[in-house]
Amino acid sequence: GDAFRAYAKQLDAVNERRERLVKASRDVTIASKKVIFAVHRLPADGAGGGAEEAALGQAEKDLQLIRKTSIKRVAQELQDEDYWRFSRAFSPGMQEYVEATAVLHYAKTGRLLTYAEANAELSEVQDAGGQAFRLSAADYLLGITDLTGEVMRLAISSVAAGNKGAAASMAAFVGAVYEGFHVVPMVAELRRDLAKKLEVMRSSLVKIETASYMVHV
Amino acid sequence: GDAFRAYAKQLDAVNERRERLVKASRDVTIASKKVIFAVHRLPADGAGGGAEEAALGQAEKDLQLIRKTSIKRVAQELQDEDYWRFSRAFSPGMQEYVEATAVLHYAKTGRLLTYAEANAELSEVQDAGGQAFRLSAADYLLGITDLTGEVMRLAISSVAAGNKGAAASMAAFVGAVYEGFHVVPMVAELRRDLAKKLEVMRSSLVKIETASYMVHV
Amino acid sequence: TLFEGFRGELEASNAVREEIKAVSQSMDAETRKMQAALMGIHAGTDEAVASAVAKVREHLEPLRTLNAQLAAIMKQHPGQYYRYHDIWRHVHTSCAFLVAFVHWLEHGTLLTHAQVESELQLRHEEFGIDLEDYLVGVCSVSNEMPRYVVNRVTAGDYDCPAKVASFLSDLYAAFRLLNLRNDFLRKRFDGLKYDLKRVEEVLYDVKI
Amino acid sequence: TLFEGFRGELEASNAVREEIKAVSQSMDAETRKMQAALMGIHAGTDEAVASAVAKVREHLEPLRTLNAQLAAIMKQHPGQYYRYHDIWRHVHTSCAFLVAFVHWLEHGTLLTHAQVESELQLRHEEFGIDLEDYLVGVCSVSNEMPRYVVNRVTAGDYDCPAKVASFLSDLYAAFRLLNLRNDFLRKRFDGLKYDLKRVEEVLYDVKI
Amino acid sequence: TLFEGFRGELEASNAVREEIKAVSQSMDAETRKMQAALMGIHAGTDEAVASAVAKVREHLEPLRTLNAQLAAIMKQHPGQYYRYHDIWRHVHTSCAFLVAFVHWLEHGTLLTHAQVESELQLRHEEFGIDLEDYLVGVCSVSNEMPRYVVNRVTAGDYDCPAKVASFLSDLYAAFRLLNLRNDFLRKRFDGLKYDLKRVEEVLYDVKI
Amino acid sequence: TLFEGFRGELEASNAVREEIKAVSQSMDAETRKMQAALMGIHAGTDEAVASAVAKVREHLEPLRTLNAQLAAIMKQHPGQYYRYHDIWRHVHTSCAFLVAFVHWLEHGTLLTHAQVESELQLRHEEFGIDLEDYLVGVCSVSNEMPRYVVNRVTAGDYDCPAKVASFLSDLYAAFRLLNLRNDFLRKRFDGLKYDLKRVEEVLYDVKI
Repeated sequence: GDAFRAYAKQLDAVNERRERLVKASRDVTIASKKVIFAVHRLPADGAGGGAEEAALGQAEKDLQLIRKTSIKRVAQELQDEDYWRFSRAFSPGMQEYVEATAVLHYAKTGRLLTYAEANAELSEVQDAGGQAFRLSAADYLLGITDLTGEVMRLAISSVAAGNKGAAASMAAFVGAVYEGFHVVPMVAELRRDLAKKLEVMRSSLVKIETASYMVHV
Repeated sequence: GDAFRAYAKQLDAVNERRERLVKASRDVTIASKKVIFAVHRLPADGAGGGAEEAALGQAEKDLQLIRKTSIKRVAQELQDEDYWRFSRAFSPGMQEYVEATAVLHYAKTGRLLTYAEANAELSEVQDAGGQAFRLSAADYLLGITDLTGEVMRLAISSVAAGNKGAAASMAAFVGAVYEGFHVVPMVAELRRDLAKKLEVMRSSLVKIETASYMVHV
Repeated sequence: TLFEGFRGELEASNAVREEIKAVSQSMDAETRKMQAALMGIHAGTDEAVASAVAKVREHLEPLRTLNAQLAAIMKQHPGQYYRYHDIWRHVHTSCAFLVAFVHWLEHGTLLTHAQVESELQLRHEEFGIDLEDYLVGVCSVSNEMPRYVVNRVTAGDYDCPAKVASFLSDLYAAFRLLNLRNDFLRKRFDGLKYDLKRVEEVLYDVKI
Repeated sequence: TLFEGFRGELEASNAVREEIKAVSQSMDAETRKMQAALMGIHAGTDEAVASAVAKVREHLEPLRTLNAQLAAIMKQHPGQYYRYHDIWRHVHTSCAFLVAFVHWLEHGTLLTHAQVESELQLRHEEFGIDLEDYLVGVCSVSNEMPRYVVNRVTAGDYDCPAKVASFLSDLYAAFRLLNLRNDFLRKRFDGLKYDLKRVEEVLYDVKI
Repeated sequence: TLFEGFRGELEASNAVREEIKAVSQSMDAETRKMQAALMGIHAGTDEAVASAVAKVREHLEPLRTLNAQLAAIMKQHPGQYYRYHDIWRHVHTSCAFLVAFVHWLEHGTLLTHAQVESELQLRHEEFGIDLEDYLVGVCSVSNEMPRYVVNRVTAGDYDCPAKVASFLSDLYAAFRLLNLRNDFLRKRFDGLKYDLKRVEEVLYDVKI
Repeated sequence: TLFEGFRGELEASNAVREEIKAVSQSMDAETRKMQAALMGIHAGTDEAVASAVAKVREHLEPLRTLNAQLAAIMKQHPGQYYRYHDIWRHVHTSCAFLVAFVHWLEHGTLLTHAQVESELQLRHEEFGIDLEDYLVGVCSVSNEMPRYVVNRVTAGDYDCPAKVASFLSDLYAAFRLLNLRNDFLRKRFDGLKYDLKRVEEVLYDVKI
């Protein structure tokens, strides 16, 4: 009886924490999606200019806010072994955040956000034990797979806007990411989702290449 | 255009005939189920008597009526190759009819209605070409598999009514049918349903045997 | 034991089934060879088409012989056509496809159900092709058209799209006369719609 | 053309498959007859059991002959046992079931894998029974036990439940030691647990 | 190429996983032997129960050693218990089941979560048993009870049903205190209800 | 106890499986690297293609070594190729794909089954590639073609579509002659039809 009353408390505490993490993760997802939409609203002609500068700056600030609020809420729930215990609860949000950061990084630099860079940006976020909060390799990689879908959409817009060179360079970028994924060792956390995401990535790649081909023929 | 207008007529004729057969088959099913219920309402003490005689006679008449009306409607739609063409449309009714005839036959004689006896009872029903309407071996056999479920219900009622000997003899009967089915060659028309029906038959058999055992222990 | 009386009847039916299957498998091998030969049309030139048609025609006689064998078997089992129909259904749709497609390539018209049977020297009242099998075969003809048109245009025949578009358009209108309750056939008919659309796109490209 | 070389190879493999299937079907018919005969044990009396066992034993010779035919076919295709194993897997589990059950009825002990093979006059190094097929057959023996025990008690043999419970209990403990990779086998093993429980309940009914 | 920097990290994680799997497989073999030995209790007599318990206890030391090996591996990967938990979850529920059941057979009381860990000489703050795994193991103890009671009664122990019914009844009440959101655990708890019902039926038979 | 005899046998079989799996995983890593390198062809230029082919060829030797390791394991278990075939089936289709694709890029012709084996230095009578695995690998070559053709045209090679269309057309005709029993292979073959159609459409775009 008494022992089970204690077990009940433990189970309830775990479940409530999981619920809070799911909610914080959802907030991360929603805010990250907004950043992604903002990147898509940038002019597709690749001409740059003041408006684009301003929009990029705003997106950067929005990401900073996500880190300081929702991601911080995630981190503050975690300590020691909690990270892996609850990772399924907050992974979806972290993957979406990676996608948003990486798409903005691509829009600004034309390069892939690395795992080290992504973690460096999070270095100020601390967990409940005062440790720096880090992305798992799996969350980073799965976020990057989704990035390629966004780049495909950017490529289609560019072609539609008459920017002939963009599609070719985006095809090269996504091609390199796709190629890179082939040499990533399979780990348990990736096994469930990766094959399907790679299929989607390949179809994004073919779409960009086809768009590029249409401009040439 | 003209050719296709002719095809349309042919397809429509086939579909309408199939619909009529499905309806007639449903009527056979409903009327057959009534006969089966009537057999279950017979007193379970196995003592016989006038009321039982009368009920059996009435059931016999009901079956005769099914043959003269609904089954005749089925037969009159068919000629030559139509039998196999539409067999899926009217098989359910014929299987239920076999079940009803066989359960009545069992109630009266304690024996299995044979395929020859079942066809003999139908000898007066003629198809559209004036040929005697026959049951397919598959419909007969599948009807008999369902019979064993009915005998199981009779056995449970008998035991409940204190008739100790009945369950043992019914177990022997169903056991013989079950054994018999093992040596029936597999034909295409049986392949789809038989394995599942045999599973059900085995479980009916085990139920009768368990009822018989309960009386003994 | 019980049911002993049946054994003979059921085993005989199994034997018939095996006999039919053996002939059907030969027919299947034959129609696969014919389909492989027919693929030659997609090289697109007039010569390639003529040569492919000729090759298919060479196999027609063996196919007739095999059909006659099936008919002979079924003659011994009157009224049981539909008992065993599932075994040869697939090869009969292939037969209808091949005969109808070759005829279209030669004459640009659609063979009727009766004409397909007579091309295969089948007498309908003895052993024919089921109407739905014929119709499925016709849908297969349609499915081959978008590829054919693309390859003909590539080879320089710019009149082909208009001819095929008109043919498929008539076919589509004809199919719409049918009340299709058979799900499989209806699905194939949906494909026909798509084929017509694709051919019309090619026609549009060519006109521009 | 391309592939000409191995059309023959593929067709040869299909032919082997058909040849094996034909023998397997005969074996299937034979084992179904044996299973039907075996059903006689559920009449429950000593005479019924003895008579059923005798009938099953009569069919053993034909079953050996068919197994020898399979062995002869596979001898011509060395190293391909597991390529075609799926075809005869089902009949081999039936063989193991029948031989092991009859032996248990006669002697009350479990035939080992090697004994099942030698009872069927199979030489393991030439053409044997796969170990997992044997184990599935043993599970089928267990599945028959609850029914057997119920019917024996009905016929007045009150010692049977204890004997069977002890046998199944040993069998259950033995199975628990195995690291079963095969999901199907693991599922069958779960059934064994239920059989044992059911037999123990009959034993309990009889004692109370 | 991209992601080259990752390879080391991911390959290291795979290596840890393999290392843990190897120990888990040894633990699995050990617990299967213990479960097989434990089945001896169903012979029902006091001697059989005592002997089975003794046999299980013999394997306890190797099980502790293996658990200590797992703990040592995980000590090198602090905070990653739940990253690899899925690998040893199954054996940990078996451990909980075995230790708790043996204790119940000896003392008639339920080991707490902490007691199970200390029986296995695990320090919770270093490497413990997950609470849910413990609870699933307790459900397995309950699942074994109906069979145990039936066999004890058969062997003449008519006091057993009352004792077990009271134990399961308390256990059932205790589980009801938990808010089970874990579907697997809830399902196992549903089984507990059924076990209690069956034991009460036996108790009723014995009283009559 | 019962079964003592073949616990060893079952465990030995599990051990063989693990041993094969370990080599297969290394092969999988190797082929994934090769596939990544091969992706380089889609940059479309002659240099890119030549460089990708060269990179793939570098990995060929390790792949041969791993295949030789598999062969050595299976040599110790004669006649069990198809017992464990499911483990390496996937990597063998990748091997066939890589070797056949690279050869096609270099010479424009299809490697035969025997040539694929000799390129991998496998002796068929000892440890070869299953015919169906080879055919699946060939289908994968076809699946890569639409993308390749699009990228070559983008890079300015307008002759590529005709060359590839002719290659795939021959391949398609060759496949149609096969009596494919394997459902998976038949499905892959359906994909080939789509690839051909897509390449023909690129050819058509280029011509128009």
